[in-house]
Amino acid sequence: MAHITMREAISQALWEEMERDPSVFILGEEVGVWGGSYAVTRGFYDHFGGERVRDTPIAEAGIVGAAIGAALVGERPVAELMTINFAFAAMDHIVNEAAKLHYMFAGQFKLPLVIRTVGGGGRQLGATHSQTPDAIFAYFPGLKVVAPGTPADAKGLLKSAIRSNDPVLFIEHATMYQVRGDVPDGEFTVPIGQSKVQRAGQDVTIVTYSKGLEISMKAADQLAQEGIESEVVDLRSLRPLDMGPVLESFKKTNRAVVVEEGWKSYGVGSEIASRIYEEAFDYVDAPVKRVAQDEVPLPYNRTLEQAALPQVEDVLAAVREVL
Amino acid sequence: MAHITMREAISQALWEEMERDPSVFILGEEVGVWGGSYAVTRGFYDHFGGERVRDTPIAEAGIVGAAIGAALVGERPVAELMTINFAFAAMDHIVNEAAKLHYMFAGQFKLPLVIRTVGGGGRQLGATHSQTPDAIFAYFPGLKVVAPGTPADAKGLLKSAIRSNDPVLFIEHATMYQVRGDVPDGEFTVPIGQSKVQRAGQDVTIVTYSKGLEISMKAADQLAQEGIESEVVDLRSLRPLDMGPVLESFKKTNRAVVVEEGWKSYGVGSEIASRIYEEAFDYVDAPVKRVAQDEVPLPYNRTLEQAALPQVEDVLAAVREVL
Amino acid sequence: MNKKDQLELYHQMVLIRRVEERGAELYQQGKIGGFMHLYIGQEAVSTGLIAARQPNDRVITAYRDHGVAINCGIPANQVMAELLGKSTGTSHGKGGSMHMADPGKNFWGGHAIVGAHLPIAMGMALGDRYGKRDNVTICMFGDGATNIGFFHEALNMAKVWSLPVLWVCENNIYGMGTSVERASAVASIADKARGYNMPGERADGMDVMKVYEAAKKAIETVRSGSGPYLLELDTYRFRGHSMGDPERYRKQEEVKKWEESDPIGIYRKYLTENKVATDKALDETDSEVLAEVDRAVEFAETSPEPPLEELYKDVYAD
Amino acid sequence: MNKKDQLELYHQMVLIRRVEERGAELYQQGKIGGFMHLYIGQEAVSTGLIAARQPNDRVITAYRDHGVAINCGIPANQVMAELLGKSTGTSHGKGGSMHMADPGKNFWGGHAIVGAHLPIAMGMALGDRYGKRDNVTICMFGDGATNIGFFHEALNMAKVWSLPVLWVCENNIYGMGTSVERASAVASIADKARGYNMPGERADGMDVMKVYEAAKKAIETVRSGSGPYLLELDTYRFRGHSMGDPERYRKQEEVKKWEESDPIGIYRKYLTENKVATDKALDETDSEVLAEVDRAVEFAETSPEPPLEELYKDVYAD
Ligand SMILES: Cc1ncc(C[n+]2csc(CCOP(=O)(O)OP(=O)(O)O)c2C)c(N)n1
Ligand SMILES: Cc1ncc(C[n+]2csc(CCOP(=O)(O)OP(=O)(O)O)c2C)c(N)n1
Ligand SMILES: [Mg+2]
Ligand SMILES: [Mg+2]
Repeated sequence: MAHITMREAISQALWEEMERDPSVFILGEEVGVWGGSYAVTRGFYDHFGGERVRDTPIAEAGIVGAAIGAALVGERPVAELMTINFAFAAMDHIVNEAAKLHYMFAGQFKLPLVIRTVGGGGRQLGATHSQTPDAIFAYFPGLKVVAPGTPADAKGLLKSAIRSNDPVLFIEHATMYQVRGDVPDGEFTVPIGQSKVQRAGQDVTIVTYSKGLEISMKAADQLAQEGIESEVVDLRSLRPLDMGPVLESFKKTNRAVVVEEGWKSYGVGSEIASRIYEEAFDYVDAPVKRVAQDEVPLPYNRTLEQAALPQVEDVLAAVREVL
Repeated sequence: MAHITMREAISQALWEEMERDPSVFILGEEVGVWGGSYAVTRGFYDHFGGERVRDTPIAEAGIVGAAIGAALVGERPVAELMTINFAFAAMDHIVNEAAKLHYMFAGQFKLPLVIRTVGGGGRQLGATHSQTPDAIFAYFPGLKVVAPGTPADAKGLLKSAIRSNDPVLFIEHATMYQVRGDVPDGEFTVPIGQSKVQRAGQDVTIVTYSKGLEISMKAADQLAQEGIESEVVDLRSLRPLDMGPVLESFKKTNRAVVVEEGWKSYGVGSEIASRIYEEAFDYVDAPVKRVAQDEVPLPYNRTLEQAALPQVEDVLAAVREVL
Repeated sequence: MNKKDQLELYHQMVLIRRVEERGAELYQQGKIGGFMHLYIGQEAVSTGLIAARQPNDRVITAYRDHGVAINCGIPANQVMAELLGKSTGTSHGKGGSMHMADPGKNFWGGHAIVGAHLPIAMGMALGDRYGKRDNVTICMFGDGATNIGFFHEALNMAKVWSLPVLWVCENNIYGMGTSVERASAVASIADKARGYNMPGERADGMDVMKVYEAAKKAIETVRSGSGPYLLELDTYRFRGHSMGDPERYRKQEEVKKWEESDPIGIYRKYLTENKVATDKALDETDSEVLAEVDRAVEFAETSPEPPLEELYKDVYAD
Repeated sequence: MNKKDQLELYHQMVLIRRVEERGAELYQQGKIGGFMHLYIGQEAVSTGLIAARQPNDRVITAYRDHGVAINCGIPANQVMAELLGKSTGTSHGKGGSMHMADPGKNFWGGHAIVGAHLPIAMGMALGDRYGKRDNVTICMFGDGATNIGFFHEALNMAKVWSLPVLWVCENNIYGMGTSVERASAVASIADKARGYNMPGERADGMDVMKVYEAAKKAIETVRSGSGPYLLELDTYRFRGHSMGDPERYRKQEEVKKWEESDPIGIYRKYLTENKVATDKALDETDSEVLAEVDRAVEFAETSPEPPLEELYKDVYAD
């Protein structure tokens, strides 16, 4: 068990899987010589070489298409899309090809591929470079969508994603690479599609994932000082979506707040809230609150950007409302 | 007032707007010589000529990009994407460019453009050609998303879309072109962003749009025979989303079913249900039910495809459950 | 090519023609739904092309895939069953006309998003190269597909990485109803190879022997390790783009003119003139094919519908 | 070009250089955030190019846009204010370094998605042609942008419709850290014009006069109605791709070598040798520019932050 950053945990998972399985290779923009625009693959090119850590032209559809093709013929590509904002340039290949080929041909094709990408705002990159559109990818059956909130989960889930025989969109958060946590050394996997209670409590259930977890845990700490014990449930995977721990917690607390960084409408919170009402209606004591991003394209100016993004204070306010 | 088909209503709106405003022109695949793959622009090419009814290469990003550019310099392009499944090939231009340029440059750019496209399953076109992903486009602030359920609304909303100074994604349904209804002749507009009660009732509120309206109205008729009066609220626009009529109805019926053709998770029903709980919590007598598509890519086989698509029976069952 | 193989090509071409003619009838009868794009008129292209591949060479194409499926060795039974959406079809009735495949026969589908399979084909070649397999990936697509961005990204990456892909453009003059000159900046698709610094050749796609020769040369060039290669084959579809095409974009004279160079007629003439076979022998093949197609229809019609469980199956592999 | 104009170009080039040097400092001080891509080393490209346009010609570029903004006539004040995210910036602080624009000066941005502005530029030209306006759209982009599908769709459509667009590729050898030869099938971007049957020219992008001449010729050719034209300009960025680039992909010797052909140095030599100006006069311009930049920083620093209402403004036009 080592106390390392999210970046180190992700690198470790990639490195170990490449050492373990020669069919695993990385491709993407600046993953090689540069070392990854978020430095996740630093040192990989020198160790594994250009065939296994392949720099690509700027061609997102080409990158995802290449990963799909290589997966079809039996390799295990890990494609990196520099940020999730560029995934729109590969949208057809992600949602129409990767997500559908296995089903459409009645299981004849296997697509053991991972698309690693980076989402999130808060870095003053402006409207086109700051999105957290995780929910729209989770909309598509056939695709698995994972978004870890801790270094341990990042390592364990990425290893599972690489070993999975299905296409997995693995979403990292641009502002969480420095987050530290205890991560088991070597072999360690976390199954895709299992939510997890990251903090136990009985007064209110906070359902969240990725960056939302960071905010929620901070809020939970502050609430604890006021004697309010929050149970924080981390979805970890948006598809398949595991409502088990959420409902279990909710049936205990009867109150819930969903925290996500993306926009509110048609977002993750909408889905979670709807399911809670559908599956735990008799336990509902107050409306489920959704804490999310203001519905505007994110501006460059730091003050405005932060005003639009969900903050710890927003979570505190939401919790106080549902209590 | 004429009793015409959805197809005729849409053609009429396009024709009248082109006659009214020379800056309006159409571009897309097969819109000209062919007459539109759904025959919506039949006769336009001969009347307006190839400059105003422009056939394009198969290049969706190019088509939407062309519309954005032409709009920036003051024209009013109406781009047609043959089906919404191909919109993924233009995803960046729809959600990253069209939806953001006005905001990102502080209002310096205007984007008076319409993207007409066709969604929906039920025609045995297989997984990549049968989607109803309306919700994921509605996710993006900056874009307006309209999806009419009646010929009159189709005409009125399309005219408003063409006159709007914002980018509008106008979603038609592949199986509704033959639907008939009364449509006012000539000048007639329906404001974007206003839901409408298409059928009055006091026992249950059915919230829906597009193809869902057709199914819901049929269900409402059958329920009426059992003495159950459903109020059917048609959203018509998914963004901006007008909850007013929905809440008003719900506060009267205290029960709601949301009917959409798209997949259930992260869909329109999730958003509507969450909002109802948030904004009318004290009026909730039963969990809001979501009727939607089974979460599988749609298969070719007719029986399987119909089994996956929401049917009148599913609406009836859902209504009975909430009553 | 020896006589036996030459006759087999004739058999395949006639089989494709008859399977599709019956398919068209069944479509009219409402037994086939969705989009169905007939290959009639273009049979020489995939027949000659696939005859030139090694068994380990992979083939991938667009939605106009019945002929390709048959050339790759998928029995008419399975093709017909898929058209009828039966559980015995190549894709258990879940894919339909546009989505036939059989990796076992190295046929990788049947893809309906124009141009989207080109980056995938490039990736298959990348995977094979990575896995040290020395096969070639043959990617077929239409003239209209060369105008979409996917084409550009795939051809550029294939060349940058010097991948073993043979790009085969079936130029049938139209992308739906839009002619090449109205959609493409260059009149000859082969010229697009220049922008990727790869060989670009053009051949007659109505003469199966010419296709075979051009394909042999191209495939072996690619196999030799010299990187990707673009081959344009001039052809024509005698039927509409898909069932129910109003065909406003072309004159019947044009169709007539092309029908004079019917690939089956051309090949039949070649076979008889070169004494590969007598008219009588070919007539026999024709009637054998008719019987084969009858059996395929019978098989398809009597095959079971996929069970409801099939709807929820194969969304994920694990 | 007359002396006055030639001196103005010198002024613009030095202004771009100094504005960005100060920008880099302010970035280090944390007063500028996000991504900032410096144009230092490439000043001759947009300066010579934009000097050759008519006022009604439109300019659109990628995120490396400070120089282009200044050449289009946006005051250093507004550029600096946008960098600092102030309400007095070109985009009220909502766009930042990558998103400057002023349609009034026919500068259409500042676009951060690689290649995405090419189809938009094509559309602007389509709109102008449709509206019977006889201006030219000048679209600038990097070498790396020529490998994405957007480039292909835009150039093909521009040629098919014979639109008045000048495609200008700033070949600075790298797309982030990936060199042209590692990312592009053809070594010279100008050669890509062949795939679209459009003229493709290449010129020295470090010599503003050569850029001006090449641009003049290109723009007038396009204006004459002969359709789109691709112009490749060889240049080099002296700084990293954006702030905080580890620069593992290039040797310092390479940077040094290119710095010897500093566009400002080359132009200064040209001006003095051709007696357009004395070193003394140019030194004066240099110090005037320093003062201008000081004022710009002062202006930006003292400008107000955008009010919170700005966050909710301009999501929609109506
Ligand atoms: C991305 C995308 N856009 C549009 C379509 C609709 N469409 C199907 S086939 C076709 C024409 C393709 O022409 P071509 O590539 O020449 O192939 P052909 O049909 O002639 O064999 C079009 C526009 C599609 N399937 N995918
Ligand atoms: C579609 C897309 N993919 C990736 C990126 C990340 N990115 C920003 S700039 C850049 C390199 C572009 O290189 P080039 O076009 O040569 O322009 P230069 O930076 O050299 O001026 C990349 C990969 C992006 N912004 N958009
Ligand atoms: Mg064609
Ligand atoms: Mg560059």
